[in-house]
Amino acid sequence: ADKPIKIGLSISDFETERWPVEEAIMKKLAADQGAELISQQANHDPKLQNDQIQNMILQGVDVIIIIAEDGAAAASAVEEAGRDGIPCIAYDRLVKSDKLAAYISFDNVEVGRTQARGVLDKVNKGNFALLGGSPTDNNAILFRKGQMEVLQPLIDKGDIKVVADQWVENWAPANATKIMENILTAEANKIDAVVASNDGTALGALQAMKAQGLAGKVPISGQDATAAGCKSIVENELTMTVYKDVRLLSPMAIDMAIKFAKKEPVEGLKDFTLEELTLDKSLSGSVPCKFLKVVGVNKDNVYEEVVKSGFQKYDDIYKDIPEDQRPPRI
Amino acid sequence: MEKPILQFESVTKTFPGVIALNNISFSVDRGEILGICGENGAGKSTLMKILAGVHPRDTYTGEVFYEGEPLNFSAGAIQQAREMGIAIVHQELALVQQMTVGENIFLGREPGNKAVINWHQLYSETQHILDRYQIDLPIGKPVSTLGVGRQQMVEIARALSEKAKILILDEPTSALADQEVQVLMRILRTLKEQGVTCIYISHKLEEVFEITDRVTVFRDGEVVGTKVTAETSTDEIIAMMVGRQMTERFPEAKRQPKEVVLEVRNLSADWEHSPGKPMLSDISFSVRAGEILGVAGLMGSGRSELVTTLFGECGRITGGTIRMKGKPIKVGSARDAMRHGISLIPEDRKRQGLVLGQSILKNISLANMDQFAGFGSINKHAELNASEKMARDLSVKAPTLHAIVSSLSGGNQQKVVIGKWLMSDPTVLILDEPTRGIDVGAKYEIYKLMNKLAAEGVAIIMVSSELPEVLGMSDRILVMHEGCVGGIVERDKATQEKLMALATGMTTAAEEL
Amino acid sequence: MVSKTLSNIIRNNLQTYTMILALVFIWLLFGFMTDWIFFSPRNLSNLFRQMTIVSFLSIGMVMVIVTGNIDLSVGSSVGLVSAVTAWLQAIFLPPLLQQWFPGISMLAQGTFITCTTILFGLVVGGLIGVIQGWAIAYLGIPAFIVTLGGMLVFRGGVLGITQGKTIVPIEDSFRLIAQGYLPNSLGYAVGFLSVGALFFWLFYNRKQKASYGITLRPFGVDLAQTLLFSGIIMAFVYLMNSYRGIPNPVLLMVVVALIFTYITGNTRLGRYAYALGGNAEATRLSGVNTKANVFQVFVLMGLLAGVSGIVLTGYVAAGTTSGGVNYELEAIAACVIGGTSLMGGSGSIAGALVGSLIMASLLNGMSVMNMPAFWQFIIRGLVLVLAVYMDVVTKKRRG
Amino acid sequence: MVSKTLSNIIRNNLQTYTMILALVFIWLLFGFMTDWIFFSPRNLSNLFRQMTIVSFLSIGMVMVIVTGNIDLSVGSSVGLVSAVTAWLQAIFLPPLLQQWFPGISMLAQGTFITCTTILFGLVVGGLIGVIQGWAIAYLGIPAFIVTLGGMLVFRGGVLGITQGKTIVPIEDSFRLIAQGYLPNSLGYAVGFLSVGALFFWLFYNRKQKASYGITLRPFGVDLAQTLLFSGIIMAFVYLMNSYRGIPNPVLLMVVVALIFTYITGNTRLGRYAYALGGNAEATRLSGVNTKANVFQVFVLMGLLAGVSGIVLTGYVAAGTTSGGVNYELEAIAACVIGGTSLMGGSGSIAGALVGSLIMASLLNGMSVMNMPAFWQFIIRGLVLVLAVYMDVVTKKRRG
Ligand SMILES: Nc1ncnc2c1ncn2[C@@H]1O[C@H](COP(=O)(O)OP(=O)(O)OP(=O)(O)O)[C@@H](O)[C@H]1O
Ligand SMILES: Nc1ncnc2c1ncn2[C@@H]1O[C@H](COP(=O)(O)OP(=O)(O)OP(=O)(O)O)[C@@H](O)[C@H]1O
Ligand SMILES: O[C@@H]1[C@@H](O)[C@H](O)OC[C@H]1O
Ligand SMILES: [Mg+2]
Ligand SMILES: [Mg+2]
Repeated sequence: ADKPIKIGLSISDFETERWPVEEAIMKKLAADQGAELISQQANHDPKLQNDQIQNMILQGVDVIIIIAEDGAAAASAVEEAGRDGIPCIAYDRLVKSDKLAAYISFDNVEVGRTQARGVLDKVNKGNFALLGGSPTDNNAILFRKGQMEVLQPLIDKGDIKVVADQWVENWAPANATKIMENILTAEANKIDAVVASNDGTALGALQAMKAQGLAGKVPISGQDATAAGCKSIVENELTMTVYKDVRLLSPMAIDMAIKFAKKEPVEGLKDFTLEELTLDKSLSGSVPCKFLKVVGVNKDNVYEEVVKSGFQKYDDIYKDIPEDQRPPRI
Repeated sequence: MEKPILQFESVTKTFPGVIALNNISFSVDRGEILGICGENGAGKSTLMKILAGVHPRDTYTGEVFYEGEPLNFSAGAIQQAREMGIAIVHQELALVQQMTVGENIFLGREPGNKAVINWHQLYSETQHILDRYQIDLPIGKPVSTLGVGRQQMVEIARALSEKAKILILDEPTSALADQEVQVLMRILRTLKEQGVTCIYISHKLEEVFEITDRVTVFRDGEVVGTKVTAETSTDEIIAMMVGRQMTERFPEAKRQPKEVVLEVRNLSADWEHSPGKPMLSDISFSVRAGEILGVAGLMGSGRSELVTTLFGECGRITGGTIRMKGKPIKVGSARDAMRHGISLIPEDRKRQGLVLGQSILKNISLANMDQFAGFGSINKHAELNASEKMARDLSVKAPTLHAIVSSLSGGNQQKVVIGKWLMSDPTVLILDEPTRGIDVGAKYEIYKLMNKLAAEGVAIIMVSSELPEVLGMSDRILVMHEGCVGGIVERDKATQEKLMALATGMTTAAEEL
Repeated sequence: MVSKTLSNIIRNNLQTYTMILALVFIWLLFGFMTDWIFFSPRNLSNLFRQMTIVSFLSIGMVMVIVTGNIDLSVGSSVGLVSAVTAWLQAIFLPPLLQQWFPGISMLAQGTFITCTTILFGLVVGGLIGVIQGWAIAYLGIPAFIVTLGGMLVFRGGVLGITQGKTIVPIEDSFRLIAQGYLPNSLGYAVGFLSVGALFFWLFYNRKQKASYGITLRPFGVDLAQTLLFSGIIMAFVYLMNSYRGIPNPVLLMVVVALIFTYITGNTRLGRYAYALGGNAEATRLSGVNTKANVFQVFVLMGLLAGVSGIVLTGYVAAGTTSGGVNYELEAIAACVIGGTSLMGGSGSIAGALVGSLIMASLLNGMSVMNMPAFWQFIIRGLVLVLAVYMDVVTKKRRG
Repeated sequence: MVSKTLSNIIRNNLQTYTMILALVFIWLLFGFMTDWIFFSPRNLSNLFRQMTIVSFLSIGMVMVIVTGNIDLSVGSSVGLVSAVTAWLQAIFLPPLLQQWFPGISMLAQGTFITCTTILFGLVVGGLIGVIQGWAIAYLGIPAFIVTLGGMLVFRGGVLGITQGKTIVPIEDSFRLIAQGYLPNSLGYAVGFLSVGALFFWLFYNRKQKASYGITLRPFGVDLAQTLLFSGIIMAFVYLMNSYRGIPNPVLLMVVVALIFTYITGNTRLGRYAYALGGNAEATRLSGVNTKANVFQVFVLMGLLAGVSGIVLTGYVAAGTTSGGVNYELEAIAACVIGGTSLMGGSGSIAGALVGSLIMASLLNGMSVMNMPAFWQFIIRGLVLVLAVYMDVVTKKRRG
């Protein structure tokens, strides 16, 4: 009983800026509570992720937090953990298994809606370009789903015309730059808004827009409230980003993990059926879930939401803004 | 009279830009050994490749009759030729180095069923064939562990194993030393007794006269004529080949050797990757400016190892000294050696001498960039000029200097190799088997060239497996025996018998000769 | 005498032994660093299971590389087969079956679907092999290019089929292929049968040799070798049974490896592949249909990619969009670590398996050790280079 | 006479011409499918700019492949250089400068940082080349393995440096490297200078040849050729100037390509590389230090990866974890499409550029056409194979 609690954290990849950041946060939180956290990243390979979860089970972890590369593929790993009586928490991305102890996340479809709304705040008619995430990422599809929920009525009304709909391989910024250059060329710069799916790709696209003098004029959305993204917002280039306060999600994950490990009851979870969660009729069973709000962040509330809460450092974000135009330091 | 087993009628074969065979007609009688002679590029190998199915029916015109039936090979008919009883030893070694002797001998017709090979049968049959013809080869070892000579014996054994009606040997002895040649001659006689027909292509006229019944001579893709061997002479054949009279095989030369340039004393070396396994032991000799030192010895006696060690490219020197004009030198690589004025024309021109896919020009200049390139940039005009002159001096037969070397005939390729190292203006020139696979006319040219170089004061070391050549060209002859010096003989005291005795280690017997 | 023959055998297989030594060293290191958890039956069972998917590929890759070619498409091919097999059983077949045989029992439906899907997976793999092999052998396009193109095309195919979404569910019986274990009793039966076969082979082979008049190795040497292998087999079965039994995919891998060892060593197809890689011209001049040979080798590679894809689908119980990414590099690395020469002409299945095992051990061991991601990359890269360097050095020594 | 010589020149370069033809065909197709937007000066300007990053790599790759080697690490090397250059200017240098020269002007600081960073980027690239070249040339480890290992190691390095985060900001002056344009007047000046150089070369070369007694081609042929190239240059400058001028990275690419064309054709280093790739042993026996040559070629490759990494950082104005992924395959594909033989011994810089342009045109054209992702993969793969197949066929025709 003296043995410290051991938490396993299995991460899909390290190329998405969020994950290394959240890994660090969780590591610290676990240590604060006297638990040990071990983590592995799977380099976008679902098979490797399953292997790594197996290896964690072997190391005697008490509970596993999974950021799945592939929500369906990770299910068999969750079942394997279940056989050893190890509870699993799906983090951010759903694992399609009713053996899950919990699923905690932001609402990914809501992320997409927020992105679309953030752009529509600035421009609500004209030529829209959609820049999806990696065509191989499940979440990218969910983001698009949310975006379309908001845009579709306006498209049907004829206010909005989607002139380009492309996906960015690997979420790679360099690919986004190229694609945006080509879109602008194809449309002779007649783009009125860009709905991009995360900060990395949005900043890539902004390079192309900057070259046409469109940065800051044409609204463009992002996601994750990364340092680079927020910096771009205060510099009037990126229009908005979606702030998913992982500092809420991460502590919740760790608290929950420790409770699961100690076999204590966990509160605030609500059962959802897998069918509800995935819109897939073939899946049965249900999962205890908890969803966090996402916040759309733009120039007006970036200081309030992101900086003041300490999510990003003041200096990282305002370093290129002249002193007199900066908000006061906290 | 019986109908000939093989008959060529107006066979013509062209390659882009070259007429390799022009209206060839002649026939081969059942059971005879027919010799084919001709200069390099005369078309001998090309004709044989037609027989073997390498060049299919639709790539040449005219007709070839085999057993009275016209040959009609489609592309990829090599197997078909074989099944019809045509076996061939190609001029260039065609072995898979990583595979064993047994596997190479049966490659493509292994015993067993359609899918699976019967190894036991394969090796026992291999042993059987080797025993029958008294050839000594390790059946289970990879071919790569054998020297060129023994590899050629593998090729011959392969052809023998095919139980062919007609056996074609395209320069089978170019890599064989005298002893092995005798083994081959014996085998051929046995086969003849068994009624096998044989076509024997060789530049070594002694052999042709020893073994053949008739000789057909090619020149420039045409048949010049056919002679009954017993009724003709070397001179006549040579005249037919080169189109003029040639009385001398070796050009006359009066040589006055001057000071010693290269001196090797007590040189010993181990195999490079097997330390402790001696390759050369206690070798001492010297060469003078303007002298030709012949190096003779049996296959595998270490002649090539000796000269490549001097050139810095073989073995690991464990003792002894090498002096150049009195100064001790160290050679760790070909580069070092060339800097000290030593050049080596290697024995295997395809592997060691040429970049086959490049032009004559680039091959010739490769070893001599110092002459055309200062720090970085190459003076292409100077390069072209100098190479053109060299090619002209050696009378390389080619449309232009930009022709790709692989398209040249063997003899002309050899000339390119020689030209490349001649241009480096060496103090000591080493030639390892310089006339391998070369016709008499070209040989004569190369001998003249060696004489000329010697006269200009170059010290020459010539390794050769052809005793007449060694005897004809050298001032002194070093005989190698199992990695040691068997003896060094002055030219006027040397005879074939004496050299053979030294080469086989019978030193005392040699002294009596 | 006996010892001399043994030392000969050892010398001839030095390369494989060097790598086995490297493997042992790596294992000991990991054992030491993980409080010997690494050596627990459970982890070893995991390790062997984890290596299978790439192993199928490296087995085929040996043959491809031996002919002097390369296949960069295998990763994508695995992805495609995985996507197709998932799509068949999750989306395409069930409604069809319900329509044709209304009221079919769940079990019958599951079995039918699993079998059909396996068949189709193999067909897709085979077709990939046929198309690529044909372009390489008969159109004469370099393998590097054909398979690089194939890599892109099949990756596109995966995206087209999955539409970026993971495909589930996978039949339970299908999952058994990759996730099931042999019951302990069956495991021991397999073990004893194999040992029996070894002994049968020992005597049969000696009799055959004798009948062809080939000189035999001393009986002692042959016996010792057979005993050694028997021991290894039984120890392996015991070890696996101490956890949950021999994992199905591991058994499958062993069977496939044996079949391919036989193909490479004892069939025309195999030997011609080596000959061709050693000297294509000479092989052609020996009357071998070299084009057909290359073609066949690629078809085999395609089939193995099919097997690998099927196992992958069972393994992750889903058809995913990123399945198989980079497996081609792992397979090639495994071959090369195992002594296959990229110049063609030499290489062995056993070596490739050892190579796969080394790569898999690194991944497994480092993740059991819980090493940071960037170190894992660096160490894998360094070990790869080092392993081959060791090989280069020992080869030079031998000369 | 004149026409005969011309037809000779054409025959000898058939391969490159085939590919140029393929390129023209692809362009026309895209032009047609995009309402000729594809041919707008703006899109062409983008296209050339987009091709640069991989082009630097394919230029180096030609030399690597010519020596019979391969470099699989270039993508990761680019990623590493990009990460290092971003880290230097965003994180490492600014506080250092502030400490050493408090109160330094923004402009001075920016210039200093940009220059230092460029230098360091090249040094990192060069070091990568030195290490890998040394392992390949002097330790004798196959290039495939060394660079496959390098790929993993450098990717690990990228993760280590970026810690998974995007590194910004990038200096404005640094961004100009990839994002700036030459003012129109300067562009024309460059154009005229080049034309002048061409004419100078025409006369100088003829004089030189004459002085060595080499038979000259008819003056008309030489003149026609010079005029043709001059025309192409001026048309290109005009086209670029109709948008915003010659993009800086395009100019850089042209300069680098010229330098390397010179190296391959007119220096020992280049000549030896080709000889070595054709027959390494014969080349060594000709007194060439073949190890040094291979080493130098890899160092050049490393430097070019450095250039490419620097341009990438400028291009996306950030250092990212995914920078450079898969570039090695694109570079190799470009070389092979451009007629470089993977067996070594032949290949040309011009060909590689045409190859790069084809690959870049596909990506550009399809994204201008707004084609679905999975089709893009499939078409890229098919075109790659087809292009090389055309080459194979025409080569066969020539015999
Ligand atoms: N594959 C080929 N492509 C182009 N030309 C060829 C080819 N094979 C042979 N030739 C040319 O055909 C002619 C005859 O060559 P062949 O090899 O038959 O000569 P040979 O009589 O065997 O000469 P050698 O004694 O040197 O072996 C030569 O000019 C040679 O360059
Ligand atoms: N690396 C090696 N290690 C051990 N033995 C070797 C090695 N290489 C060659 N040998 C053996 O050394 C002997 C000498 O070789 P080689 O045939 O080259 O000599 P040679 O006198 O030049 O004869 P040739 O006329 O064939 O060139 C041969 O028996 C060969 O099998
Ligand atoms: O936060 C995003 C994550 O949800 C998605 O899966 O990958 C891209 C990230 O930006
Ligand atoms: Mg010939
Ligand atoms: Mg020799």
